[in-house]
Amino acid sequence: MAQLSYREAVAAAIAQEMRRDPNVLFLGEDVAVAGGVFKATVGLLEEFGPLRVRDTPISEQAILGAAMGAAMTGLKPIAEIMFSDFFAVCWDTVVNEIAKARYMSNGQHECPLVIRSANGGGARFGAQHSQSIENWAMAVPGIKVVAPSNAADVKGLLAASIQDPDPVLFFEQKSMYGTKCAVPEGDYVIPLGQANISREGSDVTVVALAAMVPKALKAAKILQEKHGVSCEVIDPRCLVPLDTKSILESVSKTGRLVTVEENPRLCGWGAEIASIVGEECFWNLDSPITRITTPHIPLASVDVLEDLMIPSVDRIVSVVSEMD
Amino acid sequence: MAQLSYREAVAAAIAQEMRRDPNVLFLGEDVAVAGGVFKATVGLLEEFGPLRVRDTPISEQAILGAAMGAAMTGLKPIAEIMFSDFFAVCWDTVVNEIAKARYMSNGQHECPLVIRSANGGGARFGAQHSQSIENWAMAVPGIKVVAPSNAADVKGLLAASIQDPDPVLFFEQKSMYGTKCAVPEGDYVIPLGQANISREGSDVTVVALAAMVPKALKAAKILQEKHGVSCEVIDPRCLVPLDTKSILESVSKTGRLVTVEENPRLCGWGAEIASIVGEECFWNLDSPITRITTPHIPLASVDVLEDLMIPSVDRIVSVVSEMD
Amino acid sequence: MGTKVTKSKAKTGSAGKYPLNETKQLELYQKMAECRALQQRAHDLFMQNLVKGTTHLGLGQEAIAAGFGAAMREDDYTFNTYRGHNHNYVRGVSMTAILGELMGRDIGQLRGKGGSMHITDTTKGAMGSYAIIGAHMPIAAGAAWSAQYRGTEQAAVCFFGDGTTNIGTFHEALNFAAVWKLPVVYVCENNQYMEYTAIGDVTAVPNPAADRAASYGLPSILVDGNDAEVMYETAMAALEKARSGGGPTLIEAVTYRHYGHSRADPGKYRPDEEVAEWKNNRDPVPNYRNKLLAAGMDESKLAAIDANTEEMVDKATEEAKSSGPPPDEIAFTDVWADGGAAWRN
Amino acid sequence: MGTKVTKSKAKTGSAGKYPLNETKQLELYQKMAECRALQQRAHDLFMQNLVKGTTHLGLGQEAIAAGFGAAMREDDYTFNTYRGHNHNYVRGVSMTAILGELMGRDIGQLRGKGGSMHITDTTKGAMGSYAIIGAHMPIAAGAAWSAQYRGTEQAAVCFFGDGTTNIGTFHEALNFAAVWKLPVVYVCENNQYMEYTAIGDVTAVPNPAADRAASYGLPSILVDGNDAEVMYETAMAALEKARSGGGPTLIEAVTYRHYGHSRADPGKYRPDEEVAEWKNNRDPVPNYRNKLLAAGMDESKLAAIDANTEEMVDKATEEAKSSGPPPDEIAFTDVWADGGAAWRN
Ligand SMILES: Cc1ncc(C[n+]2csc(CCOP(=O)(O)OP(=O)(O)O)c2C)c(N)n1
Ligand SMILES: Cc1ncc(C[n+]2csc(CCOP(=O)(O)OP(=O)(O)O)c2C)c(N)n1
Ligand SMILES: [Mg+2]
Ligand SMILES: [Mg+2]
Repeated sequence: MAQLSYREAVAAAIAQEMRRDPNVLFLGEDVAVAGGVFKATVGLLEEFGPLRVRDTPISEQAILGAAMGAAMTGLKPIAEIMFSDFFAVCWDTVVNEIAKARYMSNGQHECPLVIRSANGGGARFGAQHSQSIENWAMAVPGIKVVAPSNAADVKGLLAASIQDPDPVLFFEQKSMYGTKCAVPEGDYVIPLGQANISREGSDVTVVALAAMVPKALKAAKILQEKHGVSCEVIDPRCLVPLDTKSILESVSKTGRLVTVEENPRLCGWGAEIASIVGEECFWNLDSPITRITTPHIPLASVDVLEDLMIPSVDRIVSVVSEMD
Repeated sequence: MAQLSYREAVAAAIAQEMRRDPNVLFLGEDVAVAGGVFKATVGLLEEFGPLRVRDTPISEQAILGAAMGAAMTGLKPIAEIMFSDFFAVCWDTVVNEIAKARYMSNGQHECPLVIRSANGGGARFGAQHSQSIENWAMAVPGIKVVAPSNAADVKGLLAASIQDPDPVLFFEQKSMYGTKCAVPEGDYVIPLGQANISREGSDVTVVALAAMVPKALKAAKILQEKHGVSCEVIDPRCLVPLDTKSILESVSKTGRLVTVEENPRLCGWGAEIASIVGEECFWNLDSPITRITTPHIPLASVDVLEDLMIPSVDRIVSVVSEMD
Repeated sequence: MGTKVTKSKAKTGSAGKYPLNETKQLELYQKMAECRALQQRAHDLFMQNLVKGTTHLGLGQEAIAAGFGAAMREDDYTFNTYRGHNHNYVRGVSMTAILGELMGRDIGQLRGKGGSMHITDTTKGAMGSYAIIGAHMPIAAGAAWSAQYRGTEQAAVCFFGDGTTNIGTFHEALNFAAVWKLPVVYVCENNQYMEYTAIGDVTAVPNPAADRAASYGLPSILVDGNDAEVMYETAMAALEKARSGGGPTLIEAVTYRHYGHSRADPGKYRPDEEVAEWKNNRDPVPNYRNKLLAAGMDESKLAAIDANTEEMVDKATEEAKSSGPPPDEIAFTDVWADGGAAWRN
Repeated sequence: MGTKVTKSKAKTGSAGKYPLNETKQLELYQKMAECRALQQRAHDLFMQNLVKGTTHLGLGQEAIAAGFGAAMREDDYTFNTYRGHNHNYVRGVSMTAILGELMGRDIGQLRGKGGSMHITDTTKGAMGSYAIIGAHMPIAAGAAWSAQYRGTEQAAVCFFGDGTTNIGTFHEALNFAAVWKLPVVYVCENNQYMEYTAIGDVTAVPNPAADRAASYGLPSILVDGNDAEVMYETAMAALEKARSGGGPTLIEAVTYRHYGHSRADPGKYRPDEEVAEWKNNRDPVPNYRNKLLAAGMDESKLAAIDANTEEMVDKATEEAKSSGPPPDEIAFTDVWADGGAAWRN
């Protein structure tokens, strides 16, 4: 297997699907000629040409509207929203149009489209370019939500998202674009809605997403070595559909749950998982469920402050090691 | 005390504050000459004139941007977003600008403004005009979130919101505009962040918001009479700041918690409260926390279907009566 | 408060490049008459408390939909607003299904899941009714992009109101469509009011769409939206341009709504004389009937349409009324392509 | 990919209604020279890895900010984008505080909480740098509304890029400002590229702002953004109009950025000759220096400014460098007016 970076895996998945299906198109700001501001789509214009890979004006509502109209009429568009923070300027198209079209039309409309976007902090870009908004997406009925934590998952999950008959918001964690791992060559698809048990363990279940997964894994190692605590780390990979089965099974075994979210605290996806586990695994819980999140504060820009806010390996270690 | 309708209380609160402070202005679509599409602002143009009460074009981003610019420069604007669903077309102004201005500017900017909006279902308006999105707002650091359940609270909380030095999203439940109750005359202000114990009880704590409060109260009555279950009904009234103290105290006493949300399930405010209580009241809980929500589905338009989706008195009764 | 729109501002004819034979003329009249009767019925049913939720009527605006309906190809796409009964009907959506939806019956076009504001029939190219102002404008561009990519020479037609010209998506969609030369026709139905506010009070230019066409490199087109023949000819020209790779067209059609904005709105914010002028002197349906008669059309042909229309509407009403409410279980279906609503395993 | 913008398109002078005396000319030169030096230093510090996060330089665009800076009243409001160091600096924001913010020091204008893209100094009327395209355009209208209501004759000036003319808020803000006749001046700095895409490739009209002024009932104003005197005069006229109740102005100033879009972008998407032409022949700072000399300005006065500028920048750099990182605890302050971040009791 080749070592690919997270950003290369994005281009690889799109290329794989564009080769397979001529109805897959790709549009966004600076995505074609420049290959994207994160260089995640380099080479696509060259391979698939300007009719399938298109630069747009700075018009997020037009980009997503165009993607929706194309999806409703037989195509499978992929749209890029450069930073996930910018979903706020086109949220209506996502939540009121794309998410509701099938239901409101009594099943007539199809919206098989993918919206990719760079999510999260760590780049010192400040509060308007660093948000983790996977919880905004999860709160909206009618869209699937994917957030991969490594290059292999990027390839397999992005391919699955493009093939999916429903609209998918695909969150790429911008702090991970440079990270590499072994990625299967050739066609590769990971079904949506299957969590990954990133590490097995018996004392406590740690559910982490995207950039929080490698942190949770590092913390798990330290917890094992220094504190003798055995962590099972679960990466849900998708928030919708959510693999509650894997999570509930794990907590039934460990009796403890910690969630690690990059999004700010209130109404984060960790709350949802906590409420499901708290309701359905109540009698198996040995200890209160604890959530580790970014505080409910806009993100600071400068490294020293941003690092205090986004959950860190240390924080995970200290929270887990202090659990009852 | 006079009997006022929920809609009359809106106008009363705005008038009270506009009389007090000449820097309070009000803008929105069809709010002035027509007195609002829900007739909640009738009479304000007549009393305060066209410089303070202004009709706008259909330009939600301009409306909220204008409010923000005015708030940053010494005024106290109130903006109306006609239906809360339309926050999606101007969400950027709320979440990226208004909510973050103070923090990003290291405390320099002030945004003392209120955005009022009609929230929720029950009017058979379909999926794009019926959403309860108080959880979207709660998920964003930097805004306060208020959602009153009766006319008296509308008056007191809207006045407090207008006086507040921070930005407030004020959700008026559209199914309640016609409901009446006794409302204190004269200047009346209820501090933000204080829950209301709407009914005292000892067996189970029911936390409900806005239109769910009267339903919870009706259910509590039935539960008492038919099932001998004593419900304590708590109306948080504000989601931010959240009166966790009242909720935790109540659950410490009852040992049981049910939340009743009109918003769709995933990442609703009930999940947040469940996660707080599950963490901080864990050892007092006698039974799993249960959430009653609208299912995670866009809302249907027709009455018979919509009524199946939004939490009902019957559903509350049956969930609570079946708790361990 | 009412903005004055004088007749002289709007073009009342075109170059006659698309001549109308009698069949087409009767088609135009029939479409208008049926739209009128359908909506009058919707209004009456509302007054009888048989309409659930809200409803927005396009009475007085029938000529625009009829002109386009008569000009469009079967496989073209229509996008319209909540005020969309005319536009759906002229594409062939069933009257029973429209009335059924308004009344919340199982026979309704969306079985009550969408309601009056969201009538859709993709089998007829009626690609939906949209209730967030401006949202459908980029979506229509997307359908046009799809047609362009697939090389089908289909066009998309997008109807919207005067008030919609002041929201951001109007601007984004038009620039986008112009840059990509998309086969889409944007039709502003300037009925001179948003909900209760006169468009002139909130707009920087007198003709909210036509005066802005230049921003997108497009010609300014301002036409009499109450003249079905003008609308037909305007539609034909725009559709031909779209199909031949000429890119988008922006049309402003001046018109008026006879009733209030929605439901029981009595429309009191409009001067009485203004309403009277448009209802009595500029009503597109009787005016077109009179015009045809004056031009020598055999009255019996028109009378036959009128009679048939009444019958159709009565029949549709009865059909709709005889249908019950939709079954409970459909509330929980069709969130996803698999027909279900599950978000977890 | 580069759009050709010929010199001839942009007006290069105005009627001389606002004559410039020597003091004003020296002020213009000084502001430009200081902006240039400040940004060149920011670039150098970036290359030394001393700048944290991102940074967007306005090198080559100094004449626009300088012209406005020299024309504005102290209590006027400025709103600008992430590419806003020029605009903040000319209002009087401290060089040390700007460089400190870029380097993430405690002495930084926002103590690191905002970063390069959000420089703000409300005490100077520098009402913020905004990093979401177009978002600040309605906010500037709001500040102007406030000034209008308070009757202060203040104006708001809002700077934005060519790429910004294609997003919805551009349209909403301009219509809104025009209808309410707000004292706001919108200045499009057309540097001919959005990030890496030439504006001509994604815009339906050749002059993205000027060609759209008519949509808001405004005159089309296209000026040479690299001529500080033209910018000064244009600014004076627009501000006078704003203060006297004449409403908004939309200005398109044609310019060019010398470096890439941000950080280490080498700007390779631009033709070499195009870059060379703008850097060598149309650089506003040396050109203005030469123009003043040719008009008889005493060289020693300009040399004094140059020397002083170097000294200022060195001093500011040292001051900024000598400051440490901000203290941990400020990460958790100033969400609310009470200084705190609590969302619960
Ligand atoms: C984004 C948004 N803002 C406001 C509304 C509320 N609203 C519904 S219809 C309407 C008036 C629209 O006027 P116009 O575009 O002229 O269409 P008309 O109703 O006259 O056909 C308004 C403001 C909405 N649906 N969406
Ligand atoms: C809503 C939104 N979309 C996209 C971006 C990403 N972005 C940042 S700068 C930029 C280019 C802006 O071009 P222009 O307006 O010409 O300004 P310039 O950078 O040339 O000064 C883009 C697309 C953004 N910040 N906000
Ligand atoms: Mg209208
Ligand atoms: Mg630019």
